[in-house]
Amino acid sequence: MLKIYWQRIRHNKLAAAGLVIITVLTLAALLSSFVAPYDPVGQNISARLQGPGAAHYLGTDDLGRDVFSRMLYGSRISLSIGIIAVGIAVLIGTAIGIISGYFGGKIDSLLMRLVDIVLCFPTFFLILLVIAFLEPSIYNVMIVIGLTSWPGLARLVRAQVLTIRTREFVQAAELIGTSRLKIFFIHLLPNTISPIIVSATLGVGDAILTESGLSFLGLGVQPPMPSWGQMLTLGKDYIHMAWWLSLFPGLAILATVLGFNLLGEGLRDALDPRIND
Amino acid sequence: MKRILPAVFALLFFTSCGDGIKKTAAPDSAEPSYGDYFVTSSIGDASYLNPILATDNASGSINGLIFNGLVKYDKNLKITADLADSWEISDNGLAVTFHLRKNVLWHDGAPFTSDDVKFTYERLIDPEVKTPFGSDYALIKKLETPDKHTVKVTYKETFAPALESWMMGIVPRHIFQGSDFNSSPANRRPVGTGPFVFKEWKTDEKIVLESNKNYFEGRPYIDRYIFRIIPDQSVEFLELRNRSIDEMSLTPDQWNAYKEFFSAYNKFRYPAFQYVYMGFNLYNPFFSDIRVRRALAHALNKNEIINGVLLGMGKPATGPFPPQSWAYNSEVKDFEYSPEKAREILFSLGWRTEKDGYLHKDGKVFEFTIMTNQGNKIRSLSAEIIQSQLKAVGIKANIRIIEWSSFIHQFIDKHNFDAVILGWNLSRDPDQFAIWNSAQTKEGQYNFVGYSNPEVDRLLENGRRVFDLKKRERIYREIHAKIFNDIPYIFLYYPEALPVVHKRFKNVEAAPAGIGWNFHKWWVPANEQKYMLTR
Amino acid sequence: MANYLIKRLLYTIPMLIGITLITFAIMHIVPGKPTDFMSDMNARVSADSKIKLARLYGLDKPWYEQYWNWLKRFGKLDFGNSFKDGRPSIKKIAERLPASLLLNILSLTFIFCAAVPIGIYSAVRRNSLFDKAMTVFVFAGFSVPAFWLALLLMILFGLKLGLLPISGLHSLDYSDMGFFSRVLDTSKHLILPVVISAFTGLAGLSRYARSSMLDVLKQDYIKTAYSLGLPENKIIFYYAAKNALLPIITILGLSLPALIGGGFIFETIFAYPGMGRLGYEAVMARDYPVVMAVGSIAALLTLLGNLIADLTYAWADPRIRYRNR
Amino acid sequence: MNLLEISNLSVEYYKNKKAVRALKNLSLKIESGESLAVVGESGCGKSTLASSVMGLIMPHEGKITSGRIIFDGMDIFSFSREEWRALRGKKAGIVFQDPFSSLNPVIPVGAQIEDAVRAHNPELSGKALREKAMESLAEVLLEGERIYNSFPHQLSGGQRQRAAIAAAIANAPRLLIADEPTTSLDVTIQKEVLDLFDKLKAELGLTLMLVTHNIPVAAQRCGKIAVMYAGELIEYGLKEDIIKNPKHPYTLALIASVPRLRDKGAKHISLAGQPPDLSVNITGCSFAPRCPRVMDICKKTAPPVTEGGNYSVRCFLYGDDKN
Repeated sequence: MLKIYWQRIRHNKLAAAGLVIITVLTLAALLSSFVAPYDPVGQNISARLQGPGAAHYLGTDDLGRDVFSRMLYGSRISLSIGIIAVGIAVLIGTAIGIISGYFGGKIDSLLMRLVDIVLCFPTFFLILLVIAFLEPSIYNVMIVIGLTSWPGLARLVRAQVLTIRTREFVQAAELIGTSRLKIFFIHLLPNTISPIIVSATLGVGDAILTESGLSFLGLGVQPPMPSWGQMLTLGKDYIHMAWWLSLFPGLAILATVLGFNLLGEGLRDALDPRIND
Repeated sequence: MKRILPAVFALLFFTSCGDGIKKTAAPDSAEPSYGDYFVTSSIGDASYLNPILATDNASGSINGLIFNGLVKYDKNLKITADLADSWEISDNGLAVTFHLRKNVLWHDGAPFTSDDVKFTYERLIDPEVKTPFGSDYALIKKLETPDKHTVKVTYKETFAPALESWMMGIVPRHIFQGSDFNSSPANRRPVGTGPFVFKEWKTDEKIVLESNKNYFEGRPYIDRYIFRIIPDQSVEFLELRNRSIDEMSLTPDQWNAYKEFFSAYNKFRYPAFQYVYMGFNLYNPFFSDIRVRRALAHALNKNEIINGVLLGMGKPATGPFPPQSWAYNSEVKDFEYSPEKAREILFSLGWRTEKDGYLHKDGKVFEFTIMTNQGNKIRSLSAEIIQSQLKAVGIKANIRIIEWSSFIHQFIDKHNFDAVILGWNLSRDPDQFAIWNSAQTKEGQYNFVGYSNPEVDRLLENGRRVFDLKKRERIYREIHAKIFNDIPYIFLYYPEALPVVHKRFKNVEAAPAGIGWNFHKWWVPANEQKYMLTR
Repeated sequence: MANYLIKRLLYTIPMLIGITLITFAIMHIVPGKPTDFMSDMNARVSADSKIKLARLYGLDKPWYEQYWNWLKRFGKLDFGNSFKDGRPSIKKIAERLPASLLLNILSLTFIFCAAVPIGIYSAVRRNSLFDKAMTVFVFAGFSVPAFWLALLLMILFGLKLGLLPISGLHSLDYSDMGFFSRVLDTSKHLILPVVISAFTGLAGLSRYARSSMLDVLKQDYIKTAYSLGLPENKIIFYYAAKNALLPIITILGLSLPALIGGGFIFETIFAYPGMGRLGYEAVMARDYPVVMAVGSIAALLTLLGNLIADLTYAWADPRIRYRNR
Repeated sequence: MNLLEISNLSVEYYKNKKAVRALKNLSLKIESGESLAVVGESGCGKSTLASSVMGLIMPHEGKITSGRIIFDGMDIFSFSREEWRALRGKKAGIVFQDPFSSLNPVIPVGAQIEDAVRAHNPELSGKALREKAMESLAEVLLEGERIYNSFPHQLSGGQRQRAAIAAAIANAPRLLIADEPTTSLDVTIQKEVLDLFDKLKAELGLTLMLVTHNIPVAAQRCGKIAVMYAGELIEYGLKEDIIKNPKHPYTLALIASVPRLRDKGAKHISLAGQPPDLSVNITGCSFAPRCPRVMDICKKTAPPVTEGGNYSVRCFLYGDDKN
C-alpha cells in the first residue's frame, strides 16, 4: 500500500519537487549548527549591510550578522513554528472530530457549534487579537496558530468517522466489548489518517506564511531569534539599500510554502481512495 | 511617551554638523512668492484635531498649524509671544498676567478674547474632559479675565515651568459651547487662530489645510498643507524617492542611502530633544550595589551602540538633559569604556570567570534580563548590541520584548524587572521632578527604578520654585552631575533628527527649535511650483 | 423556507454572543487599558489623570460588567464610541466600508474570472504542461508573502517605470478632478492592489474549480453528452462547467467575511483606507469599542455569508430547488 | 450487409500506472437490422467494447492498441474529431446502465434532448428543435410537456431511462448500443424498457447491440449472441445455437446457471474461482484455470478460433471438429 503511494508521489513531478524542497529545508534545519559559517546572532557592526560575496554568501544585515547563517537557523524556527502549530491543530482537530463523529447526538452538536464559532472568526483577526494582547513570542505564535486552525480538520475527520463508524469491523469491535479508546486508536484513527496527513502538510505551509504576516505587523518571532518572516520584515525596510535582506528570506518563504502545497496536493491525489477505481 | 508641544515640529533642534550638510537651505534673496503645496506624511492618522484631547504625534503636528498657544518657543528656544503680546510675572512668582494680542480672529471670523483662554483652562481641569494634560494646571489657584485682552493666572505655589504650559493651544469657546467637548464635531473640523485653516480630513488617507489669509503674523506663502497617512515606513520612503512627498524624517540608514535618492532634497541633521537609557531596578539586590552598576557602565561601548544603531548619528549621553539644553552639564565626564575595569570591579566582588565564559559566584551565573517594549526597533537593536557587549565581559544578558501595555503594567509598575531600555522625550523645560523624585515610585509614576537621593530631591524642588534662569541653570547642572554619579540609568545616547525637505522650499532653517518653527514663512519660487490651487 | 430562515437567524444569536464574549474576554484577560497609550510614561500625565481617564472611558468597572453594558448597547445596535477619537465605531466602519468593498469586489471578480477558466482548462488538460504551469503559478501566488510582492511591484511599476501610483486610493488633487479623471485616477490606484490580491488569492478557487471539474468529467453524463455528438466546447463549458461551478457559487457567500478579515497587511502596505487597517489599528491601540464592533460585524458577515452560501446553492442547484415535487 | 465490423480490436486501460488488457484481439460483426446481445460477467470487457465503437474511451482511461472498426463502410479509427462527432448521436447512439448518472442533473431533460438534436441539425430553429425533441419523447412513450421541463431527479428510474433513450434516438441513428440498460431498474420496469427496444427496432429499423450479463434477456430479445470472457470473444452464434447447443464450457456454465434455460435433468455447473487479472499476461486459454474440462494444452497455448458461417467458438475442444 505504502509502496503504491510512494510511486504515485514519485510519478507526480510537482509533488516530487515539493518533497525535494522540504527535504532540503529539513536538512538545513537539522544541520544548521554544522553548516552555518557564522553565529546567527553574532554581530559585527563594522561589516554591516555587506552585499553577497565570498565572505558572506548572502551578505550581512544591519548588525553585520551573516544572512546565510541566519537563514539556516531561521529555517529551524520557521519549520518548528509550522510543525508545532500544525501538531496542536491536528491534535485538537482529530480528537474533536473523532469524538464528535463517534458519539454523535448532543456531544456532536455541541462540538460542531464550537467549530462553527471558531470558523466564524476571521482567523487572522483572532490571531492578531491574541498575540497583540499577549507577549509576542515564538511560543505564542505557535500556540495561537495551532489553536485557530483546527476546525477544518475536525470537520474532515468527523465526516470520515461518520462513514467508518457503521462499518462491520467497528460494529464487531463494539460487540465484543473493545474499549472505546482502543476503537479510537485501532479502528478510527488509522482510517482518518489520510485527510489528516494532507491537511497537516498544507497547514505547515500556511503556518509559515501566517508567521511572516505576523512579523510584518511586528507581532511575530522577536529578535534576535531569526525567523524568515522577521528577516523579511527587516529586509523590507532596507529594500532600497540592501536588496539581499529581503530577497533571500522572501524566496525561502515562497519556495517552502510552495513546496508544502505541492506536496500536499500530491498527497491528496495519492491518498485519494477514489483514484483506486 | 510622546511629549506633544503646540509648536510645529517642536521636537527638532540644531547643533553644528561637520559633514557638509546644510544648516539651512540657502536663504533666497528674491522676493518670496505665494503658492504651491507642501506634502508630508505620517505612519498613523490623527485622532482629535483638538490640542486639549490629542495625545498622538500626528494630531500634534496638525494642531500646531491650526492653533496657537499664549506663548511659544522661538527658534532659539526662548519663550516668546504668540497669542499673548506680552506677560509679566509677579514678584512673589505666584501670578502671571498675559496681555493678549488684539484683532486676532478665529478662522470663522469671530474675535479671539480672554474668554477663550478661560474656556480652554476650564476644559483642561474639567473632570469630564478626556484630557491627560490636566496635571500641568492643577497648581493654578484661579484664572481671572479682568478684560477681553487680559488673563491673570494665580498659582498656589511658585511653579517655574508654568509659562511653558501656556503653549497649549487655545480653543474657541463659541464653537464648543453648548456641545459635549469630548465628542464635538469640531474635533474633526477644527477652528483655530493659526497660520493654516482646516479644509478636509479623509480618514486614513489625508488631512488638508489651507493657508490662513488673515493670519496675524501674515499670510503663509504655501497655499496648502497636505498630510498623507502612509502606514508602512518602507512605502513612505518609496514615495519620497518618487518625490511624491516633500518632507520626511529619515532613519540613519535611509539618510545614508544612495546619493541620487536625495538630489531633489535638502538634508538636515540635529540632535533631537530626547535620550535613550538602560535603567536598573534599584530594588533588585543585584543592582542595588552601585559597584555592579559601575562595572556595567564600564562594560558598555556607547560609541559602538551609536554606530550600530544610529550609524553614528547620535551622541553618547551622560545625563538626563540633552547637550543643547541650558541644563546640560558639560563637565560631566562619561565612564571610560573598559571591559578590563568592569571585570576588575566584578572580580573584586567575588565573581569569577568559568569554563562557559560567564562570570559565576556562589554557583550562579551573572545573568539578568533586559526588557524593552515591542515595536521600537532602535531600542531592541540597542538591547542586542548591549547583549553582545556584556557577553564579552562574561555577563549573560537575556532580552525580552514585551507589548507596551503589559510591559508597563506587569513589569514597570510592579518593579518587576532587572533592567529596561527606554527613552524619554523631553520638554524644553528641564523640570524632571516626576522622574527623579524619591516619592514618585508608586504604581503609574515615573521613578519606577526607585531612585532616591535626598539631595537631588531638594534640588528638584528648588528648580521648580526659581524663575531666575541663572539660578535654575546652576541647580539643574548639579542635578545632572549627581544623577550621573549615582548611575540609576546608564544614559546611552542622544539620537539625532534627520529630516529632508524638498529643495524647492526656500527659507527652511534648522534652528535649536528644529526646522518647522517658521513653516508659515517657507515659500517656493513661482517657476518651481509643483502644484497649483485650482478653484 | 421561511421557517428555515428564522431558525437559521435565531441560531446566530448564541453564536454571536459566544464570539463577542471571546473577543471581550481576550481583550480584558491581560492587564492594561487603552488609555495607557495616551498616558503611560508621559511625564506630563500624573497618576491622578490616568485614573480620571479610566473612569471617563468606563474602564474602572469589572470586565463582565463592561461586557454586559456593551451587550445591552449592542442590542440597540449601538457599538459605542472609539477611544481614539470619540467617534461612533459604526461610523468609522461605515466610512471605510466603501473602499474595502470596492477593492474586495474587484479582486473577487478578478479571481473568479481567472480562476474558473484556469481550473476548467487545467482539469480538461489534466497533467498537461498548462496544468502543471498553472498549478505552480497559483500556488506561487498563495505562497508569496503579499507585502513583499507588493513592495517589489510598487518599486517596479511606481518608481522605476513610473506607470502607476505607489500607494493610496486617490491622487492629491482628486477633489478638483472631473468625473472621468476621477474614475481613471482611482482605477490607476487600484491596479496594483487588485492584481496582487487576486494573484495571492487565486489558488483556493482555481484548485477548487479544477478538482470539481475533474470529478465532473468522470461522470457518466459527460460520456452521454459525448455519445450524443455534442460539440466539445458545449460539453466542457456548459454540461460539465455548470455542474462543476455550482459549489463555487457558495464561495461567493463564504468570502463575505474576507471584506473585513482579509486586509490587515494588504491595506497597511498600500496605505489603503479600508476596514482591515481600522481593525488592526484598533487592536494595536486597544480601542475596545472598535475592536468589538469590527469583530462582531465580521462574525455577523460570516454568519450571513454562510446563510447566503446555503441559499444561493439551494437556488442554483435544481436538485435542491425542486426537492419538494 | 455488415453495419459494423470489428476486427482484432485490443484495448488497454490504465490502473495505477499498469496496463489492463480489457479487450484482446476481438473480432465481431453486426449486420444491418439485426440485434446482437453481448453477454459475459462484469469486467469481461463488454462495456469497453461498447465504448470503443462510440469512441468513448477517454484518453486518461485507456487507449485502443490495435485493430479496426468499420462502421457502415468507414474506418472509424481514422476519424477526425468532427467525423467522430458526426457519428455519435447521428449514426450510432448509446444508452448507459444507470439513467440517474447518465443524464445531466442540472439541465432539464427536454433541453438535453434538444441539444442532441441541435448538435446534428444546426440549421433548425428553436421551435423545430423543440418539436423534434417532443417527437423523440413520444417515441419512447413519454408524454411531452411535463417531462420536457423536468430535471432528471424529478423523474422515476424508468422515465429517466426512457428519456435517455429518447436522447440517443433523437437523430434516428442506425445503430443503438444499449449498455446494460435495465440492470439498475426494477424488474417490472425492465420489461417495459426492453419492450421499448423491440418497438423501436420494429418502427425505426434500428440495429441493436445489447450489452448484458443477463442470458435470458439476451435469448429473449436478440437474434444473435456473443459471449465474452476476459476480454475475448469465446463463442458467437445465432441465439438458438448458443442457447440450445452451447459449446464452450464457459457458455455452458453460464446457461446452466439459469434454471429456466437449463435442460431438465442437467446439472447446475458452478464455476469455481475468479476471472483472471487482466494486467498480467496470460499464456494459454484465459478460462483454463476455471474450466471443468481443462486439458494440458489449454494452459500452454492460446486456443484457436473455430468458425463456420454464423458461428464461432474459441476452444481446443472444438478445434478438431473442423479438421
